Amino acid sequence: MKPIYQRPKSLKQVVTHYCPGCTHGIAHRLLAEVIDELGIQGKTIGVASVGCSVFAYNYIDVDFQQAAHGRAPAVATGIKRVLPDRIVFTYQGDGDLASIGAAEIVHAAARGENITVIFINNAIYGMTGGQMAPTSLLGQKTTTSPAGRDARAQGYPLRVSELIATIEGARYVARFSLHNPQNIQRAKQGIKKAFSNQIEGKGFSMVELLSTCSTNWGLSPQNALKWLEENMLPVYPLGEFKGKEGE
Amino acid sequence: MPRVTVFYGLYGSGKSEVAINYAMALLGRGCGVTVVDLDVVTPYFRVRDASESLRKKGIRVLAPADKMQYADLPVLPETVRRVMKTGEGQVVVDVGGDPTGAKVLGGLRDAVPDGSEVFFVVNFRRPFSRTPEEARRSLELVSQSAGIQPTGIVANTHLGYLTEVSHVKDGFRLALELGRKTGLPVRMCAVPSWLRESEAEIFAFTGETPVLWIQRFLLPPWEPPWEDAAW
Amino acid sequence: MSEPVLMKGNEAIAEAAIRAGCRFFFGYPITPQNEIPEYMSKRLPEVGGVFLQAESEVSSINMVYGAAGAGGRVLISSSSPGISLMQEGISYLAGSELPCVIVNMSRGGPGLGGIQPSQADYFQATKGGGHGDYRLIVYGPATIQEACNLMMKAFDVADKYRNPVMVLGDGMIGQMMEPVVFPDTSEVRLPEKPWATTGNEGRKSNLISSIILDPEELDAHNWRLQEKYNRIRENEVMYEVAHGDDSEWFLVAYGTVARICRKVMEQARKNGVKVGLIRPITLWPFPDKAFKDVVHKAKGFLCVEMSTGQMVEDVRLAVNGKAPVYFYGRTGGAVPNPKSVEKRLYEMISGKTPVVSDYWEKRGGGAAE
Amino acid sequence: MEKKVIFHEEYCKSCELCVNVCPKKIIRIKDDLNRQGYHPAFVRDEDQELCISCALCARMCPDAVIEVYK
Repeated sequence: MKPIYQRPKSLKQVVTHYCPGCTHGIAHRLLAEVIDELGIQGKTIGVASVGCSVFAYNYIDVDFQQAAHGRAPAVATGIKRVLPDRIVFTYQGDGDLASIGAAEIVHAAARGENITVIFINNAIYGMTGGQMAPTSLLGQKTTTSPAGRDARAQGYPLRVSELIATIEGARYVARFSLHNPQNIQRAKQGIKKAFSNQIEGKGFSMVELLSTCSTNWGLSPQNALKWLEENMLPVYPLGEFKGKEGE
Repeated sequence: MPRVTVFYGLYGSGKSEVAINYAMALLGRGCGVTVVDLDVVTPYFRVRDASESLRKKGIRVLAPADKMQYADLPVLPETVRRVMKTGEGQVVVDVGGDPTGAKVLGGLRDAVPDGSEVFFVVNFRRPFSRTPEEARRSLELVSQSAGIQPTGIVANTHLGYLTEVSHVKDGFRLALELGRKTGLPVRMCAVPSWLRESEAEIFAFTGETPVLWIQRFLLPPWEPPWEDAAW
Repeated sequence: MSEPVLMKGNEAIAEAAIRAGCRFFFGYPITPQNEIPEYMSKRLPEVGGVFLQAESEVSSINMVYGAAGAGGRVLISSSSPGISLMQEGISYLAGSELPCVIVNMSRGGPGLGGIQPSQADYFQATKGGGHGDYRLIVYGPATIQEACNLMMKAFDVADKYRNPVMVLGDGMIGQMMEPVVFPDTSEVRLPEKPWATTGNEGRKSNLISSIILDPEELDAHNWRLQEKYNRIRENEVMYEVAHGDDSEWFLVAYGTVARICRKVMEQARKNGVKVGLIRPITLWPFPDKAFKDVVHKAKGFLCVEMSTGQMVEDVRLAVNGKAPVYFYGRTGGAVPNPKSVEKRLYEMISGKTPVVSDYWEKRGGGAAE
Repeated sequence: MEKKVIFHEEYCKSCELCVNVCPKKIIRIKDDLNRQGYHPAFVRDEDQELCISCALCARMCPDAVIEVYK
């Protein structure tokens, strides 16, 4: 029989620490698939950030550096400037990228740094136990917005892709969602494009992936996907904001 | 002799010490002298750091007001424009180093009277002016940035406490070469004052070009002789 | 040996780095060290290197982390407030055992402070300014030639121990000019770095990280680091003692203050007073030995700093109560002048100046002229 | 019998996302526990031929548990 789908080679043969149904696992798998398909495993260097994905290097079998909270784009810049012919990516959550690391991501994009950024947006802090993120939705209850996020007190959700897309140095900026197989397939194509851009030396690419955090959202994995679809998609519209084919 | 003399160049070329000693020489001829400190790029070893001893000697120093003296800001002395346009006596202007420092002069171009002397100070023992060609490029950048063409070159090649006559001689020769490349005259040769004992040897190669003996004013605290009253 | 050149300390440090094979510089502007990035921005492209001005000190030190982890020979420079911002990154570099050279041309603090020379970052540099149990190797050059030589050494030592090395200048050293001769470095060969993240082609994946959640493992990691620091203590201490043989009184100072003290020492000896000078060159590891060698016959040590008294604590630890330790300091950019150091020296000798502990109690650490 | 869909049960965390995307509704949850202590997902041998090899389950699985053949 012909294989239709197999575990990607760049994904280590280990059980992840992620909660059941956590879409980090999907994002990791897509990354590994893309690395395999582009044949770049031996020349790829990942930068893990601080957040639930702090141990990404335990799962994706490439060289890795672990960055301080928010600083992954700076670390990736350092690597890429030393090794311009290698493929460098960061894998960052919303607390890491959109809050503490807001300056680093903006300036890496502004420099047109030839790296690929995978941005996991699950509207909450997962690692530290469900605190409010810059991407938390209005009304969303978190451990630090127990009454629900109130715009007057806590401001508005940050649409990072739209923001980064305004920066001239950014070559490809797109938002996908991991809530069903069709969207997962699209996300993979986006990730592949972001890596291909880097291989071709085109500059900064960022792929935002709407993700779930069933544990901190207090929902079953299945209901978390539904919550994402119903609540996050209206606030975070999907699409390629910059670098569509022919653009 | 024009009323206003401007010194510019790369930083570390010795502009400030040259400007101070030039002012001292003017003072020696009986002129009233004001030194204008336009250096907004260097934080240490500026004319203003010697202002007390200069004032004691009778030289006016125009620098940012006391409060702003140590500010890390591009602050100019308040009355600089008036002093340059209509000030009494001789005005010696020390511009900050590099194209960056020279930009300040660009902003004051209207205040530099026609016929003023504008000297490019060069030390061929400094980075980015090791050869006449390098120095020519630096001169271009500085004068473009200042928006004022130089009228002459001041040869100021030295190696600090290691300076020997041969360094001065070599530097003077390179300055002449820079002069040929740029069509500018070498107007002064600055020489550390402790080489005076070799003045015959020095005059032999400087010929018609006046020698400016340099006594250092901007020194780190361990350098002046123990007896110096400045402490 | 090349021809001497007249250089500002900052330029000389930058050129020395390039000659030591440094090809990567990350930084952010701050006075009084701007000549370093400016020089690097001109010179690095000439030698195929990379100069990058980051958006902040925070970002720049993390670029250093990435570049060092990728096997590059990396330099970063800043001045006091900027170095404060880098502390997190420095802790990560130390924890992940990455080599790099950090220059601090320090200025007066605390807070925004001023831009004039200072030695008030001694604690930050030598005691670990960031979190965790780590050490930097810290050099305190006193001349521009020495700054050059130490810069070159710093890169090798950093690679040898896989540890960040700091060159702690005191502002003055960056801004003054002196003739410099650069040693011949045409033979500089960079060491292999098999641990670097360069892509896992043909080998197992490499990881640069400082996260160790298991307490037993983290404990072991820390003690292993300590073993490394002990090796550094054994092998890398540098200091200079002037007139150690016949002196009873010692001035203690590092950096440019040591040059002021040397002048005072020379003057005192002209007057027949047997004064020596101890000048730590490595501030960490601190040269305890220099004190142990003379403490049995010493009547007193006068530590002079451009701070309210930081290195003096290490002097007291090294002297270990066997002789009185005195202190004289100026801060905020005021530089101790030779005459006031001399005055304090004679006060010490005549028993008129209080030893350090009394001094702090009575004078609040101040140092009025 | 050659299987169209293979579950590497040791990776499974019983999130059931595969169960919901299967158009043929043939993915079930075992009563047994795997090494991690989860009830792993599986397809009964007798249901293998119902599988249309669409691989939606594999695409949805966060733990790369599933291999699909045609």
